[in-house]
Amino acid sequence: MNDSIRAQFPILHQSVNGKPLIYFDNAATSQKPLAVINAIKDYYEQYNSNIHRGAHHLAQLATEKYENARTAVAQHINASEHEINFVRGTTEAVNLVATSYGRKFIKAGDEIIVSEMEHHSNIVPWQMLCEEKRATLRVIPINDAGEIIFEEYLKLLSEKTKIVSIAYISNAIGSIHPVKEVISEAHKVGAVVFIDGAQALPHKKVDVKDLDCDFLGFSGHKVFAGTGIGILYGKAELLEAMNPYMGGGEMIKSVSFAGTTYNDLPFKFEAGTPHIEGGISLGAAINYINEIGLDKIASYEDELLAYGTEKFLEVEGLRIVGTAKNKASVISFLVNNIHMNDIGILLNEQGIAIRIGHHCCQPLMDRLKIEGTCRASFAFYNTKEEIDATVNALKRIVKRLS
Amino acid sequence: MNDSIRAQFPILHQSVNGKPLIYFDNAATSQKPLAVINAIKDYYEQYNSNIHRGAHHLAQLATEKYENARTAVAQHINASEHEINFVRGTTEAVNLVATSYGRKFIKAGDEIIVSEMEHHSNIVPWQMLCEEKRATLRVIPINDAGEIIFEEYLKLLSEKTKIVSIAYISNAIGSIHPVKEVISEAHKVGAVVFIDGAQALPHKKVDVKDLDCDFLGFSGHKVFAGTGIGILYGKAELLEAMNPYMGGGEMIKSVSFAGTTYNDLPFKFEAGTPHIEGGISLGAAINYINEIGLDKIASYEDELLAYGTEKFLEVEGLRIVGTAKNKASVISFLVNNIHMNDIGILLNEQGIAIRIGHHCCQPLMDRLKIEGTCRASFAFYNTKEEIDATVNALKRIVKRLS
Amino acid sequence: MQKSITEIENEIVEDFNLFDEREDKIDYLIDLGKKLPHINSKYMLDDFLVKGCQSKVWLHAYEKDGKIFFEADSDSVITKGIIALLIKVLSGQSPTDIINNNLEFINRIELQSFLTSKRSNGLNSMIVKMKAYASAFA
Amino acid sequence: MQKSITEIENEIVEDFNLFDEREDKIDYLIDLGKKLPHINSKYMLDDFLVKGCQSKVWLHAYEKDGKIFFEADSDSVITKGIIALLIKVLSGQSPTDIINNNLEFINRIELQSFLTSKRSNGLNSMIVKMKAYASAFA
Ligand SMILES: Cc1ncc(COP(=O)(O)O)c(C=O)c1O
Ligand SMILES: Cc1ncc(COP(=O)(O)O)c(C=O)c1O
Repeated sequence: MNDSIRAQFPILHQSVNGKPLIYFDNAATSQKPLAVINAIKDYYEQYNSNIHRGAHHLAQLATEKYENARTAVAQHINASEHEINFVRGTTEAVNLVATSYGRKFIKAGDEIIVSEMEHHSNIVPWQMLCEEKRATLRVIPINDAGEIIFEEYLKLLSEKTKIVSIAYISNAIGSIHPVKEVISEAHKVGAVVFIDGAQALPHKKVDVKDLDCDFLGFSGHKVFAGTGIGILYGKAELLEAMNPYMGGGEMIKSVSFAGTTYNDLPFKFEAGTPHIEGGISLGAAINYINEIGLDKIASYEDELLAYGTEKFLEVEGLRIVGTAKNKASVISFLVNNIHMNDIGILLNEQGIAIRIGHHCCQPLMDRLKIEGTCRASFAFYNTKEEIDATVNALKRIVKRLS
Repeated sequence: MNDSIRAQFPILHQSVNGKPLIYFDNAATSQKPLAVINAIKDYYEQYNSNIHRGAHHLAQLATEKYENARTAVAQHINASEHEINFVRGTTEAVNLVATSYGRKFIKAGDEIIVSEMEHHSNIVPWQMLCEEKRATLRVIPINDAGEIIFEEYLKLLSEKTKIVSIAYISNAIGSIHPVKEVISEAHKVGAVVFIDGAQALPHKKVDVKDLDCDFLGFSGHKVFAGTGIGILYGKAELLEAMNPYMGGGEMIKSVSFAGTTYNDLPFKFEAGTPHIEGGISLGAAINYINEIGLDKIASYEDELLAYGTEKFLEVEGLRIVGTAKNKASVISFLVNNIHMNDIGILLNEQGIAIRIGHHCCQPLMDRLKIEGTCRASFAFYNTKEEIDATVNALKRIVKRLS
Repeated sequence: MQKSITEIENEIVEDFNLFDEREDKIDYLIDLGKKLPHINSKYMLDDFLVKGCQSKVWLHAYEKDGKIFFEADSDSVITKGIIALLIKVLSGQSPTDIINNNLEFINRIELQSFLTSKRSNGLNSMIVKMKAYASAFA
Repeated sequence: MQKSITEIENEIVEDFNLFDEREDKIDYLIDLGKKLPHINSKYMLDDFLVKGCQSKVWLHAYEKDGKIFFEADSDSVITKGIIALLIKVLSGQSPTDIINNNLEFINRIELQSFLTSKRSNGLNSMIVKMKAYASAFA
């Protein structure tokens, strides 16, 4: 990747504490290309309007652009438009399914399976559902490298299993799970599978037909779009069978005090005025990454990961947490005897933004018997030079603090 | 109001179908001043980052600005910061209360009261709750002017009443309800009151302490901020007593498979990565209208309403739907024998944006025995000249079609 | 002899092209609407309503000598103008011709640009309904 | 005689002002952290942990002749540096002085700007805890 790509990201060209910003916090949120920022600006400066029932020019334009974004997302993940529901983000996608599918179909004694390394957003909604329905949450254990133990997963599966919910890629340590196999095994016992795609969509092609997942959730803000928008994909027949989630405008066909009828997909799950700008920004982001090409992005990020792994290990006392064979461009690490806090602060002094803590994966940290990690996560606009600068900074920090 | 205010709204300066745009669809969504558009742009170009748990400069900045926005909203409605929950909009605010308060506290046989002229978003969530809990939805009737009949409301109140939910201002016909009296009567029977402030916040000062409402919901996009953001205010003790809404990151204190503990207010109800940009844009919008002054805005809009009412009535065969004594700057109307559709299309041909239809108030339309109305809704950036142009266009349409 | 659908479509496009101004085009549509005779009141029943239109559209069809004839009405005059165009093109044609035609004139005269809400203006619903009648008689 | 809180605060501010560069200031903080003696291991128990800090902070206080003395430790050296500053200022002072002091030096040296997360760095929690100890002994 090259300067012309970095030129598309205005935020990258600044100094922090007198040093050029190095943004390695991409797993938390991604930065936005001009194509996205301008799409937002254009929306508000040119055609902002409420949509769908509008009877005027601006409403028409806004509806068209918003629905075009839905089409772009549908094509991107190989789904149909009415299977694409705009939500706030991955968290809402999980909650929507846990509520609208779970509260209708889960009964006492049923089992839901997640892995030990899920994000809290893919744990807590299922805990809440299990508590309400007196169902049981089962947990796929992981090995020390940070991979799910597939044989253990197979043992958990039974006719009691109703839902399996698992991330495609771990945000904390980058492990890429064999979701296709997870899905096909779950289907053998009749369970539906929710794939948490929050970390996958920014890095690789996700084809819902090929995976045959029943649900997929992801967040716009992690995939170079604005905040407050995300996608829940669901197979049409499942979405149709589900209860509505929220009630309100847009999701109804007709309302009377005698009785209300709900709208068709995808409006059934989109109550109230949508985040129109967010939808449009997501469309712009999807188009942007497709212009670059996800294959190109993925292979460049693999290169960064390989290079970064080698370089980071040069730092004395540094160990990488999460060494899955199949891994995304995330390096979680700890340095002997040095608190992650100190590393975070001292890297920030050098303009380097990483994240420290449990990364919303406390159960994973408990399993690994650590309190958290320092996490450097790379996007396609990052460079090897930035990795070099970070490693040099780390070496100086280690020297200074030991 | 004057040109310097219109200069702040880039979208207003364009032609539609060869005519200068007249935007009279403000009740559906408001336009955005440069202060808001630039706040959004600055966010993405300068300090976009995930917030709260961030260990670096950008995360610090983003957190600060987002929380400053919460403070601005709190001060604006005279609440405390931890009583301000960021949500997607009014619709989500109602659903949140119906779910987190309603599912916990409403029992079979309880009663919930709404008015006959509520927006679907303030009806359907309560219908869903009543259905689940076998509670009863009671409806305050209205008179022909479009005012709630207060004596009828008093008759509906009893010790069975648990929730009263009513709009401050009707989006369809502009009636301003006597919410302060509605609230104090509800409190006498021990009910809590949700105020749908969607149409109030853009037009007038709302002081939750003065009203003594228990909950207040409103939408950012109607109050000159971006889409996808809104506010649920709740009295702290109520919010604390409620169940969490969605599960996920941010709303937890700690997660383990043995048990999860929830975070304090306001984070308890803000699961997942928030709509950070939206929060910041709402803060900018609130600051913007406070700079102009809500008193000034309200009195100018009253002027527009009085002028518009007089002028619109000059159109042959035109009748105004909704003639409440206390009314916001909304003119809903119908013209003898001319379909609202035709009026919408032909005004649009003249660059004039109004909304036609039931305005998400089908029960109101049923009560009024009409299918919908043409609705012109004014904001402080509208002018008397725009009203004149619209009335002239209407006169020509009536001539053409009769 | 009855003109073919394509011939009629071409005529409509020519008519529209006579007008340079949007305003004149929409005026033409209004005139068509005003001139379309009212439907027999026995068809102004909910059973004959076309679903999915913002205004009411009543549509009725009958077959004669292998051709399908349409009658329609609406409470919106612009909608009636659109119906008048559709009737011009499709009424009196054979079921197969009706079913197979793509109604390209709609795009050629940019009819959609006069309708404010692409998704709910009902144009599509009307066409679907007319084709359904044709299938029923086919 | 024990210096007053204000005197010590002024000294700290002067020390910090000696450095022009952020880097030197943070170096100074690290040195303070390194030099702060470890707490007696019997206090390194969960009971003595200050809640709300991202790193672990153990804090212990005792009273002698009407003055409060603090001992503390942390697994983060920068946090220890901050604690060292707080101890410098507050340890050996009277309960009332501790409770009433606003610790203005924190803003004067812009300490917050070195901490990456204002809301969870625990600085506030430490101060609250120290004042709570002082109240308990008051
Ligand atoms: C009175 C009223 N209530 C509720 C709503 C719903 O607001 P939103 O669609 O922003 O959730 C609206 C706006 O459409 C409204 O005008
Ligand atoms: C794997 C994973 N799942 C879920 C989430 C939650 O996404 P959001 O906070 O955007 O709702 C995240 C992001 O934090 C994530 O990385």
